[in-house]
Amino acid sequence: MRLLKSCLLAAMFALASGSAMTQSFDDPAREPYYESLKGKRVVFVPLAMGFDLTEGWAAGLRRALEPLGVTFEIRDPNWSTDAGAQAITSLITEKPDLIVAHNPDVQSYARLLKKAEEAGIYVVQINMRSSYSTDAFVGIDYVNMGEEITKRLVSRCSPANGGSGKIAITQGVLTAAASAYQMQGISNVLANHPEITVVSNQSADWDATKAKNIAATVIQQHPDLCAIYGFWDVMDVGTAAAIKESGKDIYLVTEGGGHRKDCDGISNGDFSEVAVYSVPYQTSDMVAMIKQLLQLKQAPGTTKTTLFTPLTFLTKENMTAASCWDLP
Amino acid sequence: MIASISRAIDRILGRGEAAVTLPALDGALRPNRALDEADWRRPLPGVDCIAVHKGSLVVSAGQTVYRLAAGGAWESIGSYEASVSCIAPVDADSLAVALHEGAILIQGGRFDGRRYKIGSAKCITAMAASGEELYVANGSASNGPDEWQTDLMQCNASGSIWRLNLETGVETRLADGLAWPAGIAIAGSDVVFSESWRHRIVRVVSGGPRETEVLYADLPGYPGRLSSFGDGWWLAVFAPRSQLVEFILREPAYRERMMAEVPQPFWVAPKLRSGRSYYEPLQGGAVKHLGLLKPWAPAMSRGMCVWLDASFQPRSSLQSRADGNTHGITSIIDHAGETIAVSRGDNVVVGLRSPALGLGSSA
Amino acid sequence: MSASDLITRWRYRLIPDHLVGEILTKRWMDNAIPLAIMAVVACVFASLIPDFFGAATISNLMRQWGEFGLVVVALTIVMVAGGIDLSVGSVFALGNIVALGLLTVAGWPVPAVVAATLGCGAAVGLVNGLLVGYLRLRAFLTTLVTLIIVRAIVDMLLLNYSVAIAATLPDSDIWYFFGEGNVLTFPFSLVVTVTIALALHLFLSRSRVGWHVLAVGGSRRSAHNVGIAVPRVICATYIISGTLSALAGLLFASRLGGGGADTGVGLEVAALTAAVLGGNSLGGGRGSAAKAIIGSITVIILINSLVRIGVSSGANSLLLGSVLLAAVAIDVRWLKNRHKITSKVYVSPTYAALPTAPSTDGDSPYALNDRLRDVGVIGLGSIDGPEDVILDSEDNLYVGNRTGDIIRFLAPDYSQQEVFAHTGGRPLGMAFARDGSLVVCIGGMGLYQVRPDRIVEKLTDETNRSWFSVVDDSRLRLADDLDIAADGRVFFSEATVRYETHEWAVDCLESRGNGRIVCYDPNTGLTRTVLKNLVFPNGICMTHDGESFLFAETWACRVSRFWFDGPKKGRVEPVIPDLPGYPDNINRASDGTYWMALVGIRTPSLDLALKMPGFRRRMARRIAPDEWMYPNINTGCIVRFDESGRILETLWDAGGDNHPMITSMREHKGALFIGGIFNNRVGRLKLEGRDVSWTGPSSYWAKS
Amino acid sequence: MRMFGGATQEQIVLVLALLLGLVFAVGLPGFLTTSNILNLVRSVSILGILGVAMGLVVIGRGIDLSIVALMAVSVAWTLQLITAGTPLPLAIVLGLAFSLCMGAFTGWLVAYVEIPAIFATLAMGTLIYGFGRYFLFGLDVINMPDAGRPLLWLGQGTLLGVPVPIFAFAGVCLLAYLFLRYTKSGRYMRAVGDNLLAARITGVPARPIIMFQYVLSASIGHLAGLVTAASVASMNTRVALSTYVYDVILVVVLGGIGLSGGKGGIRNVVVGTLLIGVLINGMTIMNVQYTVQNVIKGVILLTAIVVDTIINPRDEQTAQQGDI
Repeated sequence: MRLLKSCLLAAMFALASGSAMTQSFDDPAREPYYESLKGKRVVFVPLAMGFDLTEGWAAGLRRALEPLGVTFEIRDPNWSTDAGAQAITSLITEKPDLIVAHNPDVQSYARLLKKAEEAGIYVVQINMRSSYSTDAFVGIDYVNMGEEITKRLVSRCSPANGGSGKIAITQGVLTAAASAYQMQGISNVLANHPEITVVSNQSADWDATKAKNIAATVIQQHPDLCAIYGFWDVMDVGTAAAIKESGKDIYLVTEGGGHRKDCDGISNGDFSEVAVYSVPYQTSDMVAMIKQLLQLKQAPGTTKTTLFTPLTFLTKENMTAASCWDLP
Repeated sequence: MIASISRAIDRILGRGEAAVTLPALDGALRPNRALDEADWRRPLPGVDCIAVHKGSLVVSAGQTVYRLAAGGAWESIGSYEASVSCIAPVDADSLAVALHEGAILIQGGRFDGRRYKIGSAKCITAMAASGEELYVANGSASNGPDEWQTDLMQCNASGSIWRLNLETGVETRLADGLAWPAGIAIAGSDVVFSESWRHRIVRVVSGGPRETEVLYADLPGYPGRLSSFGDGWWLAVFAPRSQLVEFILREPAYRERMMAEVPQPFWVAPKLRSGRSYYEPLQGGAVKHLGLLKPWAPAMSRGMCVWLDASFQPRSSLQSRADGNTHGITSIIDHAGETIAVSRGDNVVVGLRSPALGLGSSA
Repeated sequence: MSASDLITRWRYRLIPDHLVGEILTKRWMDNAIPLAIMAVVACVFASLIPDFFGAATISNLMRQWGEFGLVVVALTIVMVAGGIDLSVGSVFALGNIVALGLLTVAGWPVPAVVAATLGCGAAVGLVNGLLVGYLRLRAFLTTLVTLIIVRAIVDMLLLNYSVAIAATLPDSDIWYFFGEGNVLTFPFSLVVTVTIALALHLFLSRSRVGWHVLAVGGSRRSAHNVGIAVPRVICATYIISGTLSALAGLLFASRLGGGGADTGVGLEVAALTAAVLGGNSLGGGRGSAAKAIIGSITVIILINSLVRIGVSSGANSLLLGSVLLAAVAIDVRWLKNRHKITSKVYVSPTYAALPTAPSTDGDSPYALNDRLRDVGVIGLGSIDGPEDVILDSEDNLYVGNRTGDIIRFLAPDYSQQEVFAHTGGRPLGMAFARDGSLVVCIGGMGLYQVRPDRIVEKLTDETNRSWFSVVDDSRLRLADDLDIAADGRVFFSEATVRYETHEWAVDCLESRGNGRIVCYDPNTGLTRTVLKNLVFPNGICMTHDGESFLFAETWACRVSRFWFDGPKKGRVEPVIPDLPGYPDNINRASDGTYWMALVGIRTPSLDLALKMPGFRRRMARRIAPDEWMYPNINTGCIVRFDESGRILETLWDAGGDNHPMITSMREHKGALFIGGIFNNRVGRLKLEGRDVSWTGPSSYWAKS
Repeated sequence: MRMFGGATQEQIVLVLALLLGLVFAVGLPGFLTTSNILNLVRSVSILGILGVAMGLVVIGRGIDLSIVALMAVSVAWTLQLITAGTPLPLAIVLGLAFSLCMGAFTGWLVAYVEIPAIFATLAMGTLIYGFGRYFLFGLDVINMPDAGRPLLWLGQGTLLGVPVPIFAFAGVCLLAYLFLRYTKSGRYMRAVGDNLLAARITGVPARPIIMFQYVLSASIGHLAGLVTAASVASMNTRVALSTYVYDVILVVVLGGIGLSGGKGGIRNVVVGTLLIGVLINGMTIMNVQYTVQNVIKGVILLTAIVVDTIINPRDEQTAQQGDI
C-alpha cells in the first residue's frame, strides 16, 4: 500500500521539486540547494499515525525529502499528549535539524517547541497551531472554516430560502482546540442570523457510532431538521447512516483532508458537501517551508511564517476524479 | 522413546511411577485391634502355617508339625529333616507338607508317605489341593522361604506356580516370572494366587498357559497365604508396605549397599516383627512420646488379615497395629465357626469368632 | 573409605547446596522477578537506543517517572489495603487542570494553588473512601464510576477554561521549578516521589497504622474481627491516593502547562500495570513501595522507549501488551511455585561418615544391661518432656517442660510439684549460677536466668552475626545446653542455626555442622560465638581444671574438649570420637568423672544413609517426615566416663519400657536423676557406693 | 453485586429506569413515540450484545477487558479482507476464527497460566489492537467496501419495521439465557464463578470452562462488531483504546451481576442496558452537553449502586476477600 501511495504523491511532487530541477540545469543555485538538504534530519511528531491526514502528510514529506538525502523519521505518540511531549523532549536532546509538530492543543507543546528552537532546531507546525508560533505554521484557519461552513448552511437553511432554519452540530471532542475555534467561527456567523436555530450541539467523541445515535435521536425529534454540520468525515459516516435510515433529505456538511473516501461519500450520497483542506496542498506547503528554512540557515525562531491552507468545498457538482487523493 | 524419557524425568523428580504412594487403610481395611483382642492365644515358637487335618488344627513350626489337642496343648504329629515351609490338606485325612529344600511329603490318605520334588523349586510358600491335583506356589527361584526380605530387596520376580499330579507325579508350570507368590487357592476351576511384591491377587486363566488376570491390585501390604472362608476367602497379609520401603525399593544404590553392609535383621525392610532391637531403623512417627508408641506409628511389621469376598474384593479385615502384639500373620483359616490366625511375628496362634458371625467386621 | 564415598564427600564439601535454600528464604526474593524484568527491559532498550543512559535522556526519564511513579505509589497504597482505585487517571487530569486554572485564570499564588489542588484530589479520594470504606461498595465499580464522573468534570472545566489557560503563561519561578527545576541535579518530581515512596515504606513497615493497612488488605474480615477500624483505614488509603494523584497532576501541569483533553486518559491502566508488574497483588495483602517503584520504572522505560524508537503505534501496543503478559505470567508462576522450590531445596543433607560403632554386647564397656529397670519414677504422667533435670542445694528438683514452665519438685519425696517459673519457650539445659539463680537455655528464645525470687530475666538472645552467612544467624534459635565457668562466663551450645527446636530431626538428616557454641559474659554483657560448624552440639560440662569444658556433638556421636583459657586456649581435642549412640547432656559425677546421656543408639541403616546425601535429600523430598529414617531415640542409656574418654560404666534400660529415651541426668547425694525430652517422668536411681553428700552446686561453687 | 442481593439491585435499577422513562415521557414530547423507543433500544443494542458477552464472563468470575479491542480488530480485519477481494462469507468466517483463537488464548492465560483475569484481558486488549494495527491493517478506520454492502442490512436494515440490531440483541440474549439455564457447560460456568475450588473438587472441568468463557465472549463480540460496522459502514479500531469497555462493564454490574461471579443472569444485563439507553436518549433529546451527560450518567450509576448497598448492606463478615 505504501508503494501505491508513494506513486501518487510522487506524481504530485513532480511539479514541486521536479520542475525546479529541470530548469535549474547548470544553475549555480543547484550546489547550495542540494548541499543544504543533504544529510539533514527531519522528524515528524503527529497526533497519531493511522488516519488519512497524518498518513498523507508523512507519505508526502518522505516522498519529497528522502530523494534529496534528508532522513525523515516519525515519532508516533498515538494520541497521547504526554507521549508527544516526551517525544519532543527527547528530540531536543537528539538535535535533529527540523521538527514537524502536529499540536494536540494550543498549550501543551508550546514551551517545548520554544526550547527546541532555542536548541537550534527549526520547528514547523501543521494544521493546529500552538500558542507559541514557531518558524512556520502550515494549516487551516479553523475560525474562518467555521464561518465559511456556517455561511453556506445559513444560505441553505434560512427560512428565507425555504429551509426550516434548524441545524444540528456534531462536534468531535469538545475540548479539542479545533472544535473550540470552529465553534467560535460558527457563533460569529450565527450571531447575526437569529433565524437559524441550533437544535442540537453534541459531541460524538470522533466516534461514528455515537454520531449515528445522536443524529438518529435528533432527527426523530426534529423531523424538519435542515442540515447537520459534522466536524470530521470519518465520524460523520455514522451521521450519514442515521440520515439514510431516517430516509429524510437532510443536508450534511462535514470536513476532511480530501481523502478518496470524501469523494466516495459524496458520490454515494452520504455527504452533501465536504469542506476540504487539501492534504497534498498542505504537504507541498510544508515541503516548501522546510526547504526554505534549511537553505536560509538563519537561527531558528528568527522568522515566523504562516501559511493558511485554502478551503475548498467538494460537492457532487464540482467533484472530479482528481479532486480526491488516495491512501489505498 | 518419549515414554522412557518421561520415566527418567519422573525418577528424577519423584513423579508418576517414581512417586511414593500407598493405598490408605480405609473402608474394609480400616485399622482395628481385632487380632490383639482375640478370644484365645496359644503361643508356639516358630509357628508358621496352619491347616485342618483330620478335623483338628495342625500348625507347622520349625521342623515339626503340631496338632492342637483338646485342652489347648500342642502335640507333635511328625518331625522332618528340614524346616517345614508350609502345609496343606490334600483331603480330609491327608496332609501335604513342604520342606525348605523343596521336598513335598504326603501324610495319611491314599498317597501316604509319598515324596515329590518339583523341578528346582526350593521355596514352596503355599499349596492347595483339589482332587489329586496339588497346586504349588514357588516363591522364588533363587531364595529360600526364609530369605523373603532378600528376595524383596533384590526386586526379584522369579517365582512360579505349579500343578502336581499326586497320582502320576506329573508337574506342570502354570505361571512364572512372579514376584514371590505366597498364597494359593482353588476358586472353582481357577487357580488364584497372591503375588506379594506386586501387592496383588492374580488368577491363572485356565486353558491358555501362563495367562494371568489381576483380581485385586495395590494392597497396602504384602499378601501371603489364602484360605477359603464361607463364600469368600481369608488373605493373610504378612507384612505392611511402608513409604520408606517403597522409597528404598526405588533407590538401587542404597539397597545394594544395605544388603552388603547392614546385617539383615537391621535392614530397612518389612518384617514379621519389628521394633524389638534398637539397631532397627526408626521412622519419625515411631518416636515414643511420653513413653508411648503411637498406634498409627509407621512400622515395618503389623498384623493384618483381609476377608475377601467371592470375587476377591476386600470385605473387612482383622488387624494388629504398630503397638499391637499379633504381628506378622503368615497364615489364617476358618474352622468350626472360629477364625484362627497364625502370628509368626509374635509366635502365637490366636482364635476369634468368625467375622462372618458378625464380629470383628470393621468396614 | 571407597572411592565413590570419597567423591561424594568432596562434592558435598566443595558445593554448599544449603545456600540455595537459604537464599530463597530471604524476603527480598519476593522482588527478585520484578527486579529482573526491570533489568532486562532496561538492558534491551539501552542496547536499542543510542545514548539511552545519556544525562539528558535519563533526567527526562526521571522527570516523567516522577509523575508516573507518584500515581503508581498512590494506587499501590489502595491495593495494599485490598482495594483498587481506577480514578487515579482522572484525578491526575483534575489536578492538572485545577492547578492550571487557578494559577492562570484565577491567578492565585502558587502555595494556594498547590493546597487547593491537593484539596481537590483529597476530596475525590474522600468520596471514594466514604463509598468503598464506609458504605462498603465494590472498589472496582465505584472508582470506575468516579473515574467517569471526574473525567467529565475535567472535560467541562477544559471546555470553559482551556482557551483562557492557553492564553496566559504563568510567570512564577516556583511554578516552573516544579516542572523543570532540579534538586541537586535530580528532577524535582523525582525527589518528591522518592521521598513519598520512602515515607510510604516506613509507614507500611514501621508504623502501627501501616500494619493496619496491611492487615485490612490481608483479610478485611479478620482485621475487622481483631478490632481494626476497617472503614477508616480504607477511607484513608483512598484519600491519600487521591491527594498523591492530584500532586502528580500538578507536577505534570507545571511541566507541560497544557490542558490537553487526553491528559491522564488510560493512566489508570498504565499505573495498574506498573503496580502489578512490581509484584503488588490485586486484592491486597502483598505490596510495598519498593514494588511500586520497580514496577513503575519498568513501565515508564517501556512506554518512553517505545515512543523514542519511533515504532508505529501498532507495534508499540503490541510490544507493550506482550511484555506485560510475559512479565506477569512469570511473576505469577514464580509466586505460585516459590515456596515449593524452597521446601524442595532447603533441606540439603551432606556427607557424614561416622566411625564404626562399638558393639553393645559381650564385654564391651557399653554392654547391654538392665540397671535402669528399677528406677524410681517421679511425677509420672504429670510432667511433659523434662529435657534437663537439676537439683539445688536444698535437694529440690527442677525440670523444664514442653509448655514452657520450669517445674519444681519439692524435696524430700518429690511428690509435690509447683510451677517455679514460666518462660514461654522450651526450657532445655539448666545450670545454677554462683548466686543461686537458675540459668536456662530456652529453645526458640535464648539464654535466660530465673532468679531465686522467681524473676525471669533475659541474659542474651543473640550473638555476633557471622560475616558470610546468608541467613541472619545472629538470633539464637535453639540454645540447647550450658555450663558456667568459675568466672561466671556462660558457655552454651546452639544445636543448629538452620532449624527450629521441633525440627531437630531434619538437622540430623542434614548432619551438617550447623551448630555452634556461644559464650555469654555477664561481666561485659557481650555474647560471642566461640566455636562454629559443630554437628548439633548438645551437652556442655565444665571440667575440673576450670579452663576447659567437654561438649557433645549429637549427630557426630563424639565428645570433645575445648580450652577457653590457659595454655591450650582455643584448642579442641577429641575425648570420645566414636560413641555407639547419640550423646546428649554431660554432667559431673561425684568422683570427678562425668555422666553422659545417650539419647539414642546408632542404627546401621541410618549410618549408611549418612554416607549417601543424595539418598537422604530424595527421602526428605519424597516421603512424609513421619516416614523418614530417624535416629533411633526410643532406647537410650547413660554412660560414665573420665576425661581420658574411658567408659567406666553404662546404665541401660533394654526394652525401653521403664525409662525410654534419656536426654539428661544429674547425680545428687548418691542418687541419679534422669530426664528425657519426650518423656513423661523423671527417673531416680539409687547408686551404690557414691558420695552421698556430693551435690552439683557444691562441686561448682563450694570450693571457690 | 453481592452474595444474595443481586435480584434486589436488578429491581432497583429497573425501577430507576422506569421512573426515568416516566419522567422523560412526561417531560419530553416525542420521547414515548414508537420510533424513539425503537431508536432508543437500537442505539444501545450493540452495548447490550457486548454486555451479554461480558455478563457471561463475569458470571464465571472473570472479566474481559479485551472484548472491545478484539471485536474492533477482528471486524476491521474482516472489512480489510473484503476490500482485498475475499468473498464476504469467507472473510467473516476468517474474522470469527481470528477472534475465537484470541479468545481461546486469553482463556488459556487466565485458566492455565493463572494470570488474574482483569489483568490478562487488559494486556490482551493492548496486544490484540497492536497486532491488528501492525499486521492486519494500516489505518485506524476501515470503511465498508461496496463488496460488503450486503452486510449493512445487519446494522441498518429493518425487519417488520424493527431495526435488525434489536433482533440481534434479543437473539443473543435468548441464546445466552438458554445456555446458562439449560446447558451443562452453562451451569458449570455458574458453578465455577460461584466457587472455583468447590466446583473443581466436585469434578467440574474448571479450567476448560474458564477458557470457554472467553471463547464465548469473543464470538459474541465478533457479532457485536459486525453489527457496529454494518450500522455505520465502517469500523473505527480506535474504540479499542477508548473507555468504551468501561461502559460495557457498567451495564453488566449495574444490572446486578456481581463481579465476584456466580450471581445474576441475562435479565440483569437487559435491565442495565435499558437504564443506560433511557438515560442517553433522554439527554440527547434534551440536548444536554456531552460532558454533562457523562456526569449525570455517572451520578445516576453511583446512586444505583449506593441505593443497593444501603438496601442490602455488606458487612465485614460477608465481604469477600480480594474481591475488588
